[in-house]
Amino acid sequence: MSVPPLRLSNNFDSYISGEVIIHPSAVLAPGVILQAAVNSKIVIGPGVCIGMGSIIQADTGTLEVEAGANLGAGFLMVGKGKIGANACIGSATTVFNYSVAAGVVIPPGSILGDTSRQIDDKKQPKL
Amino acid sequence: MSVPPLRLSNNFDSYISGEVIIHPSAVLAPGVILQAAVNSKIVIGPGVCIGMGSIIQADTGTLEVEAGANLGAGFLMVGKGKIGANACIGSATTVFNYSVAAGVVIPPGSILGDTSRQIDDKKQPKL
Amino acid sequence: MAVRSTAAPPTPWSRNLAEPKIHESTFVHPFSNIIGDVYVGANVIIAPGTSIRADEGTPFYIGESTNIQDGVVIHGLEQGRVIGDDQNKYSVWIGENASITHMALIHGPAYVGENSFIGFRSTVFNARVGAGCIVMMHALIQDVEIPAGKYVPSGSIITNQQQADRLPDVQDQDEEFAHHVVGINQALRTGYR
Repeated sequence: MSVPPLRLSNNFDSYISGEVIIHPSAVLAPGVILQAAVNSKIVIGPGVCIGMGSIIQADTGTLEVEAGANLGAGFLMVGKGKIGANACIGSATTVFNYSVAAGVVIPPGSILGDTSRQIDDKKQPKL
Repeated sequence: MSVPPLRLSNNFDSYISGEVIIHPSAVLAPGVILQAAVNSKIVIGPGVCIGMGSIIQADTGTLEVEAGANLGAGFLMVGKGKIGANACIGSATTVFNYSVAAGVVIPPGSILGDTSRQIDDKKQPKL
Repeated sequence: MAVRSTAAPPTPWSRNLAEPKIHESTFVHPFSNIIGDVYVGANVIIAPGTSIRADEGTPFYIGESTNIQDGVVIHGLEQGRVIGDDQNKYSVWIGENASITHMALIHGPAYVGENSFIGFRSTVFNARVGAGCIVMMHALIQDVEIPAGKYVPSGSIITNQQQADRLPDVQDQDEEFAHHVVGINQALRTGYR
């Protein structure tokens, strides 16, 4: 698995649009983007820590990050779903229309909720 | 392992003392305490995210948190050591004179660097 | 909430760098960074958090109705060019009606054909991705030429031509999934216009 290197944003601002509710004790690193479409919302709970350059987009329904969850740098979440309390998500992970249970640990660079077609023979042959 | 519940600090100020170098793009949640003793220092790198109520104390030498690392709410680190780039540390974790490699994910409620005596039969008997 | 919110530092770029040419119908979100010799066609959407920097390899071409989602990075090496559909040389060519989804990295020399889809966090570097290809998530496409209409599953690492030639054709279900992903983004974009 390969993911592009995380880069430090040269834009330290965060960008938030739509109905996004962030608890005052949550913390957003630089370059975080939170976007909720019409008729959807994003809820960020107490003590949540959202890493540098993360992107969270809710399209339909509610996307919630529960108390104490820690989202590593370059986290991407699209669709709806929930990140359970105190879950810890490794950097450069992608979550697509999927939920993570409370307290769970996800390795860096993971893809969750990807239902696209897999091919058995996708590995590079040893040369 | 039982994790004490995170409690919301009623003091939202951060407290910083001694030689503490924080990159301008790093971000500290409310109630974070950073203390470096004489002859020691704390270095917080770019894009680092430090969760609510975390406490970091350097006593001898350098305690460094590298770029893009995420320290979950209620993180406690004492002594010297390094948290590697983009590492993701679950909430309520304790790190004592220990280093964490880059990109690693640590489950919430972990204890790292504890060299105290362990007892085999330390489980509480079922009543 | 604690948010770092200082003013962005000035982008370090040379004064003699060409200005981007952006069609008036195109939407460029202010929370994005686009510099140098970049041509952007009509009805393109450039989302927040994108970085399109033609400051080493140039020029870049982004075709009509293409969608550049949040967090995409487009950049090029100083050396190496691809031939665009207009037979000119480009560091990065992205054809019409393509979807470059969240956090993808298109690093020139690179060619992405019309109607193609590059999934979340995938990388295209020193490669050609033919028209109508679907590249899923977290894939790496490097040093190869992928024929038109091929499907690259999530997590693939395609770095030699034999692999590229063996890729399966796009099926209807793949197109549905890609449309679904792009559709989510469109739902958000409606607010922009």
